[in-house]
Amino acid sequence: MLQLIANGIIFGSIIALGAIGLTMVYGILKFANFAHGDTMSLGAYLALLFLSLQVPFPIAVVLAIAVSIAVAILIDHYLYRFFRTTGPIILLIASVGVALFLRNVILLFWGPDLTYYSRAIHLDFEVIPGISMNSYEIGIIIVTAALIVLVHLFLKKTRIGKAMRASSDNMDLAEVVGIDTRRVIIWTWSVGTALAVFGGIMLGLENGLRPPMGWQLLLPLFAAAILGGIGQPYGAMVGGLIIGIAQEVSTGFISTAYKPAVAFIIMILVLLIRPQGIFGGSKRWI
Amino acid sequence: MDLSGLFSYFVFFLVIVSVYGLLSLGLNIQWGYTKLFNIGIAGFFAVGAYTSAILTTPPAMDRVGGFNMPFLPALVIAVLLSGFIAFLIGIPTLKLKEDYLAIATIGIAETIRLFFNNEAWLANGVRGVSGIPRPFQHYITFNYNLFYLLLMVVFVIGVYLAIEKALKSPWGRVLKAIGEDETVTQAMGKNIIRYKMESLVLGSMIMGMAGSLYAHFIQFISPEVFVPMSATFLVWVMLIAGGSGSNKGALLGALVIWGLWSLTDLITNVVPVDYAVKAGAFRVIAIAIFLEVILLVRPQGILGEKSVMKAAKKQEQE
Amino acid sequence: MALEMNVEMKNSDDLLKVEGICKSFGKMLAVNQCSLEVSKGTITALIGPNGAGKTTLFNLISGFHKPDTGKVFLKGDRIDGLRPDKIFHKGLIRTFQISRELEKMTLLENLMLVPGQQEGEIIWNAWFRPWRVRAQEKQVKERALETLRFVELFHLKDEYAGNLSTGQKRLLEIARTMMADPEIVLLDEPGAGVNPTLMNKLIGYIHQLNGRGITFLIVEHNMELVMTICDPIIVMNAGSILTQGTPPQIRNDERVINAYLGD
Amino acid sequence: MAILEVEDLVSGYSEVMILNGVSIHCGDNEIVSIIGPNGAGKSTLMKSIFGLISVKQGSVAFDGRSIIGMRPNQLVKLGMSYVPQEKNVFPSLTVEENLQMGAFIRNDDLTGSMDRVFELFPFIADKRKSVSGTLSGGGRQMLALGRALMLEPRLLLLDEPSAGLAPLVRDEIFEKVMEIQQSGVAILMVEQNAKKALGMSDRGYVLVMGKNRYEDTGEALLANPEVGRLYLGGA
Repeated sequence: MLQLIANGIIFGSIIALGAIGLTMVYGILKFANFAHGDTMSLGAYLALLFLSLQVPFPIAVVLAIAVSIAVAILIDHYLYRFFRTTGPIILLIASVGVALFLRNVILLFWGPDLTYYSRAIHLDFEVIPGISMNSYEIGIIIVTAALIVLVHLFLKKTRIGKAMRASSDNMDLAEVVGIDTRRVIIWTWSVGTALAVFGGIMLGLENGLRPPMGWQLLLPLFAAAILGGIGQPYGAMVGGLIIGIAQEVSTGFISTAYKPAVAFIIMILVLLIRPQGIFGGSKRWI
Repeated sequence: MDLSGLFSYFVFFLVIVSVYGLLSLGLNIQWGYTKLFNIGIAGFFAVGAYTSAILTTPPAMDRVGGFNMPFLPALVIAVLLSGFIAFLIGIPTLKLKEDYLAIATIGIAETIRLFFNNEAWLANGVRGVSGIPRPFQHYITFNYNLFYLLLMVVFVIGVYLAIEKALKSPWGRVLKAIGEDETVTQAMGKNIIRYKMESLVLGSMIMGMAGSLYAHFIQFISPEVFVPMSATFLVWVMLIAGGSGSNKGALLGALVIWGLWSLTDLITNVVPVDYAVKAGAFRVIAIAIFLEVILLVRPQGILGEKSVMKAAKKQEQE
Repeated sequence: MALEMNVEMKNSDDLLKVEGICKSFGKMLAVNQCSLEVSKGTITALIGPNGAGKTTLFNLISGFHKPDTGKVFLKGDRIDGLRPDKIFHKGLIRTFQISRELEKMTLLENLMLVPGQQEGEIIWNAWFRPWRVRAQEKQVKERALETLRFVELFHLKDEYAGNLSTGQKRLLEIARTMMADPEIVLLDEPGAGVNPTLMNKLIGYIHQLNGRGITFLIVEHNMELVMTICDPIIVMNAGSILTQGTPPQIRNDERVINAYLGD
Repeated sequence: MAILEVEDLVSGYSEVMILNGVSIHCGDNEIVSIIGPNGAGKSTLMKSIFGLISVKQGSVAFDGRSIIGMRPNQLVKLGMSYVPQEKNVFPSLTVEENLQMGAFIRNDDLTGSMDRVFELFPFIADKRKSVSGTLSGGGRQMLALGRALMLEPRLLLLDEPSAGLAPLVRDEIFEKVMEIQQSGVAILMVEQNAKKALGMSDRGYVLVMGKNRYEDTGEALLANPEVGRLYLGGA
């Protein structure tokens, strides 16, 4: 059981990173971005690409993030921008198209087979009695914790971070007080995408890479975002961990294949009982 | 390919177009009229197909089913079951914003697929169900596919006429009004939850019917068939390209998009096997770009109504 | 329960009665202990400065908001807490401050949508009793055409409602309320964005419909309209009812002028 | 000299014009009130000046320079701040963060301006770390005013600063507005509470049906019985 919870924290960290970006885009751009999972895959594969060019791992991560952000901003500029006035559903449909586009571009270049960043085998060892992990997994938890602290500092301490929270509260007022909302939108894509790429790379480290890896994560991502109250990054962090732990713990009782269904059922329960999410109720970011 | 080969390819092609035509018609009730955002088409399609498969196949040792049921009762049960599942999804989601219905429908579709994938006792899991009987096979002495095409045409025309009738009646008028402005429609005394539910259930029943008819034609189904790409996304592209809100547009969209899809498939078949996967990916990329271009350039589709007529503004009456 | 209501409503020909209704949004008390009566056959105005709570009161009466406390009676039946469509079927129809037409539907469709209990609104009947549906549709259509003729929009019957001018939308709104056969109509700023000529027309229609026995409750800023056709006038300020009276009384009431000018 | 000059302004939404030729001006360091019945176009006038509604005709000049077609983030740089009528704070941000957002375009140190705002509004100074969504209506209005002052503007546009406030709080807000003016800021204010507004203003305009009907000193307008009648349609 302890081990399952530990696994849940690992998986939950990855979900949390994805869900934060998803919920930020929802809060500021007001649409459910179905391409977010595939952005995670794109980042993971780009890191693979740079690694294959003999770039050291940390630099490969940075490059993957940079390229993914550029892609996200370009897509916003040439596609989503035109639908901002036509309402959230057209944006949603467009994002489904983008999701397929990204996934199949990955398929086109890297093929459908499972690949790994490295062939090296990392042995599990007992971290504390009853819980064993390998060094990657410890790294995932540490990096996620660090990123969450960074996101927190970014939103709380930086000018643009505060402007993002302000824009999520009230876009019109943000314009009135002189906030450059175009810059806010660019930053939203940047932060959301960067976190997604981290999540994608971690998923690749943990489970290897396959083109549909991000798409298959979409349901848990939405479940986490809804659980945390959509539009609220802190909610998404907690929601991600809850979903991750629930999915892993469920494997103690039912087939592992049903992990995504567990997320789905939690999501439906939340929608039935408390549609505004556990931290919802008001529009506050806690 | 000789002439008879071409002919049988064409018949096969049209049968699949009819299946998609049904899916597209079902979606048109939900999205085209009521603006219900269902992206779990694959789920209802799968329920229809699997219900028929389990009910009509001969008994089998390693799984449930094999009830040897005739075609028509199985079809009816498949349709009803699809509708029932839509009803269950509608309860928590129809009161909420449209995004939630979207997320819930894709959730149920994936869950259904996982279920059939993993529960081998039910429908053989990943290996799928084969040997689904073809209806009236013993009575047909001529080209069976041609017969099936005729059968499909009967179903498509029947469904088309039925929903055309319903949508052109006051019932359809209410759905259209809900799609435009729920608040006003409620102020006009309409119970909007009831109508949204009816729209969701009826549309999903047609999707279930499409699933059942597909299973009986192909005779083999596996969870692989019900992935979101081919079973949900393509249908959306069909409806949007054809023109949502128009039943003719829904059918035309099915023909055009499946035509393009098959054309790219022919190209895939020509290239060496090594490239087949890549060519497949290329097809999807092409369709995705096609969708975005339609959304940008002609959002109302080929046969769709223009959102607001360009008619000159009428002068204030003096 | 039913007995209690009968007692409460005895000896009163009030069509609509609001008793001690309250509604707050968060910390803001939008409507505070409002009570008012609208007698059958009147054209009652509800006026007051911006933010007085008039539209919120409309939403409370028509079922779009649920009151925190208080009761609403229509013909003696309690209607607070009912869904808007249920209240519609009890004979109350409302319009919206910004006209909300179904823009992608024609004028004719906009009107034909309104009547309740249409056979063809049940899908079963649309399929299996087409003749009954058709017969009724014919009636509804004739009525819709007649109504369009009444508000002089007949020539635009096949036009999309989205293409109408603001003034024409107001007329369509009046036409729509006529289609409902209501006992009472709640109009939310029918005069907004309407030019003077059209305004006279609008006033004429309200008068005529009132002559046919329809009661009106009107929120309006255009005092011209209010003072010419409304009696009594109810004045709201800061979420409560300030006073009630005839147009001359209201016009000369210092408290009303003060409410508008501030004190 | 007039810091703001509006000539023959025509503006509105798509086909409906709300303003049909409004001409007003506001001098350096003046308080000018715009009053009038509901639906006269007061808020529309504010939004048109601040570039939130596109102007169909006429001219708007700030400091002698045409500002038509400029976006809000350009206008704040010129020294004009606007406080909308409602939803004028960011509820999930703290008081301090709201003030920082007011100075978003500034890159220098904000402590001086912030101290001045807190000096003017001690009430919100005590709550600088609280989330502004928890403030009372009066507190939020003070915060909105303070936020607009963070840019040290030369002209402040206020859209019904007293809306929805209890009398005591309202009076306090008006006092603060006077103080702001005395510190050297010109103020153009739309107000529903005509008596209070005119009582404190140098000049006032009465807007009726999208046109300015009367223009006079605050006192003179207050004394004019016609103005009161206008509200009840006796024009």
